[in-house]
Amino acid sequence: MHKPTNTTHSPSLKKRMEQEIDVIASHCYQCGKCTAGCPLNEDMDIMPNQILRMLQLELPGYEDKLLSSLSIWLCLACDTCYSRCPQEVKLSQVMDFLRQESVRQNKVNPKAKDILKFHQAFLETIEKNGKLNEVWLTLNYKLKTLNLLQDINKAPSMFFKGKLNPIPDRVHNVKEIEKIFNKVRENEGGTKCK
Amino acid sequence: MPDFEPKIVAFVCNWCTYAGADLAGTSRTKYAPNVRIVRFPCTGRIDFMLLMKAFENGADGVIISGCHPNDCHYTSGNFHARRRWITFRSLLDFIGFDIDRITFSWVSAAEGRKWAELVDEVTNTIRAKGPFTEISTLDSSKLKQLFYDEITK
Amino acid sequence: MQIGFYPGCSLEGSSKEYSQSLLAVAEKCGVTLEEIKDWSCCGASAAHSLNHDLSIALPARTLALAENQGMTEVVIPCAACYGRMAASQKAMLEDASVLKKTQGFIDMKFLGNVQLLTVFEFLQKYIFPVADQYIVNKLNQKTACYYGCLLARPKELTKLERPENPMEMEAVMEKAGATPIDWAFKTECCGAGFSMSRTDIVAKLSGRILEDAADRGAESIIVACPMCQSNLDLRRPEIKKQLKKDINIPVLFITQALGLSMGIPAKDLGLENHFVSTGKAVSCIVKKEA
Amino acid sequence: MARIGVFICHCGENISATVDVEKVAQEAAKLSGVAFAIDYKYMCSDPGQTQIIEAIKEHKLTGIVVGACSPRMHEATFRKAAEKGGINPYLCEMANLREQVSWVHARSEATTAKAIDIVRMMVQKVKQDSKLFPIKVPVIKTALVIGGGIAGIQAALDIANAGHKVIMVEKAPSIGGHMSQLSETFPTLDCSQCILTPRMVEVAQHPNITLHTFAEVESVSGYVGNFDVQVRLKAKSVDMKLCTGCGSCWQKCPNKKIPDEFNAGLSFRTAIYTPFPQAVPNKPVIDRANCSWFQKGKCGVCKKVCPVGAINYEMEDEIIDIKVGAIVTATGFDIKHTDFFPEYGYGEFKDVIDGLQFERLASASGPTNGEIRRPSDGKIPEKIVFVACAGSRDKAKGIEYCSKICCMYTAKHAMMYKHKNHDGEAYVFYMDVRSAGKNYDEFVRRAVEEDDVQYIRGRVSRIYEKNGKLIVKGVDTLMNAEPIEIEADMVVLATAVVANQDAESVAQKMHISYDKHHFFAEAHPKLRPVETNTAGIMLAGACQTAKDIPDAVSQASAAASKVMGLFSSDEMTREPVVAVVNRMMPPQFTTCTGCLLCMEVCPYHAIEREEILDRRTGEILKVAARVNAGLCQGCGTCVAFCRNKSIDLQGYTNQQMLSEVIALLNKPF
Repeated sequence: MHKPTNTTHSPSLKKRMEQEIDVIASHCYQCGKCTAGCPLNEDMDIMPNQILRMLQLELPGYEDKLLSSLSIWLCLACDTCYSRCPQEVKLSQVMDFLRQESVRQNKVNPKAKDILKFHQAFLETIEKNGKLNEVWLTLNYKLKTLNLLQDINKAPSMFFKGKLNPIPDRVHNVKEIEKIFNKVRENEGGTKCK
Repeated sequence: MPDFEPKIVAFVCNWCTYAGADLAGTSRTKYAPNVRIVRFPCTGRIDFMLLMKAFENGADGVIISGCHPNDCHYTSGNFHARRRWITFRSLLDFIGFDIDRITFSWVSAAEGRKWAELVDEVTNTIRAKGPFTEISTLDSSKLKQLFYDEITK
Repeated sequence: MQIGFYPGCSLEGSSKEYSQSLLAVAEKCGVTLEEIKDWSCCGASAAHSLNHDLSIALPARTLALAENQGMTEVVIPCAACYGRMAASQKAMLEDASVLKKTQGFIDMKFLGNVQLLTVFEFLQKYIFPVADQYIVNKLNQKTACYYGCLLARPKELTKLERPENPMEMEAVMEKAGATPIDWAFKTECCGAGFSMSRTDIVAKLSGRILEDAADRGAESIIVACPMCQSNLDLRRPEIKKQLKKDINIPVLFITQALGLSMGIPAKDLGLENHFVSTGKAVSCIVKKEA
Repeated sequence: MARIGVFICHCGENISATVDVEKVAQEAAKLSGVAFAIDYKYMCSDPGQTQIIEAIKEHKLTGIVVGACSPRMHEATFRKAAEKGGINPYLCEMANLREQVSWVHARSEATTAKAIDIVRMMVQKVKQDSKLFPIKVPVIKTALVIGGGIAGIQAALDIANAGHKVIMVEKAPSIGGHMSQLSETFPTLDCSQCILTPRMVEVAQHPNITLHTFAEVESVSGYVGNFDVQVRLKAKSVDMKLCTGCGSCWQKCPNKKIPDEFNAGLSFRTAIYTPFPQAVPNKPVIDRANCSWFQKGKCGVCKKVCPVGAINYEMEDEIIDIKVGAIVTATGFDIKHTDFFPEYGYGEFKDVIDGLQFERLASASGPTNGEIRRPSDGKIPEKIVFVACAGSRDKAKGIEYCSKICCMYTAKHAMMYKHKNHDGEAYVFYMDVRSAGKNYDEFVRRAVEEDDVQYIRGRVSRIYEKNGKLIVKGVDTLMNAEPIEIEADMVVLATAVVANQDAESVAQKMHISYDKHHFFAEAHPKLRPVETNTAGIMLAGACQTAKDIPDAVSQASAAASKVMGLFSSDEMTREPVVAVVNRMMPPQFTTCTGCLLCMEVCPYHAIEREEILDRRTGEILKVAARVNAGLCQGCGTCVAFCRNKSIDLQGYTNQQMLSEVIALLNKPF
């Protein structure tokens, strides 16, 4: 049984979100249309509308529940919710924000580790090559997740169909890309987008 | 000067602020006696040259007050007044007039207390500013200079 | 005339037949596409999931390059790349602080004067006017035009007329002599970025899509997004497990279908690179009666 | 030379306790133009007033200033006294020495000084006062009612029964409006037509009511009590006098495939038609846009078969001029149609219908004779999903407001369906159930408890069709946001209530204001809910905002009573505080330059453009503004805007306001 507290540690998760992205939690009136249309609603542990509800109420413990939820990682940013939301709440931006927050506070849900690792592998590959090379990505990802055998059956055929080219095609001056990554990292935390 | 008592003229509308001032009376709310109320049907009626006339004749401060937005007895008069004030204020500001001597406010027929507070507040500000002499002592050469400086800066 | 071209990573790898066929069609119609020199990855879903700034900076670099190379229009066939590029451009144009910050990251000026074209816009603007003289075949089959998410949403980026029930792809297919079917999963999500990390989800979502297309008698599915293509094509085994039945409808890129109608040989369109044989789709084709 | 009398009131102790009233009187006496000044305990008392009257006579006063309470208190009293004394009542001014002096300040020099200033100010003003006379406007005791829905009908009958003439204008071929389309009405479930049609007949037969159907208001000019209205009588192509309504024409008409508006497009009608069996008048009109005779120039069947030769293809629109004293606007509403909802099927699924269509399906006089059947294949649906708030409370779709009636009629729909199909299933997706009103919530509870309609709290995201079923993807936000998919046979969208398509143009013709959704604006949201800010034009029914029948009817009666009030005397008296444009002989000597800025800012459309013509040649000498005293409410906005002071406000002239200010300040405080 939750009791609303007026002692909200400042600035609260909601406040931080509303500063960083173009979403006001109170705009949501909990009609549930987002959840109804979400292609992944069956797999989510916290439903999209409930995520906004928790942001609205901010009862003790909600922040942890949100940041360690699986839902925020399952969201595919397909924007079905936003495109039908009567109150025009940009839910996919909320998800992005929560994902980044959950990494920052490292509260990533264990079930979401693979997803996170994939994203990380992806970015690392880009940082190295400037472009994505699927072979590298796959290897990198498999090393991270250690499920080496997944899709092994596909590799040969893919190769012969010319869908895989093991020789990475790189951006000429990869240094540029690295620089971008570094600069962004230095700037970390100061993200704003409206 | 310690014993300076400012003269303040209030241009108010009949339906909101004048009634609000009456309410201050019926509820015996005390406020500074420095203010003199001129009653208009609506702030939309107020010709802002009258403000200048007031200063020219020795007023130290002026209050304009009418109905809150969307409460105007004549639906839109107070909006016209506000717009005219915004333009007029920038003109005054441009010619170097101390626009803090003019207070634009909204006092409804239910806000007797607000009226009293408004009057006291304005009286104190103006008392602090001291008497207004710019216009009565203004000569045209000084006015020309004012414009010249403004344009050439 | 010359138009800028941003293939994106997938079109150099798993979906190279997409760019292959696009270029083939363009060439046929005498339209030259000039690849942006030294372009880099758009960051895809990984970037916007993990780092907002990065998700704007990465596309920004390529956009700036395009500007420097004097391009005024860039066609981005990959739906995902288009989405990221357009989002980044929008963010920078709408908020000066974002622009300033991003320019700092990429160390280049960004003016925002390059117009980004979806594959539909490109076809409508440059191919449609001349297409009829080159179309020699009638695809002569029921096709399910599949848009997925990124071609349809968010509406302010994709510029479709009816995001809930788009018709742009159907228009192309009708030109190519196919009969687009009316179906329910046009704009449902296929599982997109989970193709490796959560194959189970991909199988479920893509499964529903295939099933509906099959139930309504589609003989081919037309897509314009590498992720949709690989999920619907590559993940058939998983989908089969999920649905407990085998569906062997081929999944073609819109440009491949168009290419076929223009009589471009199957191999020049990379049609044999698919897992599900495209033979069935090709076999329906008949000469167009003059 | 002015001879002003000044009368200072003690108001018992109320004023004299803090203001030195004797001093005020003495100071007043010194003012130039003041012939007489006195202070007295109770000026408002009989002896007080008598003093004033005597003084005016004795000292031949030309004006008086009463220093007492607020003019809002006793201005009327003292103006009467002045009149009794033999001077124009508008030559009496009040100095507010109580509410704005004695009650708000302590006894002091400054307080008395303020009192003196105010008296001096009012003395200056009264010197500038001129005789004013209340404006008398004759009232034409005929009312125009626009719209023949239930609101219009109610208003018309009320006014007519009060013994006044009423002219009703209805754009459709029959009166009855949306109510005539309804099956049963909440919360009593009595048949709509059973209670409506008698009223319709009453309107048609009432000696005081003239009914123009198939007609529209063309223009409105004039002002309260004296409106000039042009009405366009659209050509019916049928001579109403000859026609007996036998119906042989529409039975024979070959154009049979025209979507029937009355049945909300669920059936077809002919080109010559009466909208529905109980139509009033029950005589057909020709819908020329769909008639082969008018489109292709051949056919003419109706003319051949008409036994009385009433068909007249040559008939033309006719414009009639009418004069009325008041107008009741009851132009009603419309609903959003299903094609407004892409995610719900883009109006492409036959079995996704709107509320009005369901009413027709459920109505005994409807296309299915009251059996609820799917439009697509005529099957009786086993599962119906009702979607509330379809379009309402939806910022993204541009409609933020609540449509108010949907919660109730959705409950009604679900109930009626269950009554007709006991083992059918009815689901209602809702966000909130808003059922405030007499016996309303009980009604909704009945739907849930007795007819076990399933209420599910959550919005529907998408509806698509699969193997003849409509898949409704919803959610139950009360059940841990559990996603729900229902395979329905039919879906009813409670689509948003919106203003009529032509609402904006109607409002502009009438010079009444409207909100951004084109609903007409009332003069005051609480205290003048049935009047518009154009005097003499009232509102009734859903043209103001979404309303159910009882609300529409009560507003109609309220509007009617406003009209009767207006008609209760032969002429209206209005305060003479109105704007005037200065004029002298010859007329072109007015200083008005005809910039007409005043016309733009006047909130009452009281200022007109006037062309001053040369008497002989008739050429335009000058364009000037003219104030319509009937419409002017005396706000004075025009005066402040006038660039060269050509327009002025009686009672608050520029001259007066200026002298007030100067008088205030030219003595030290």
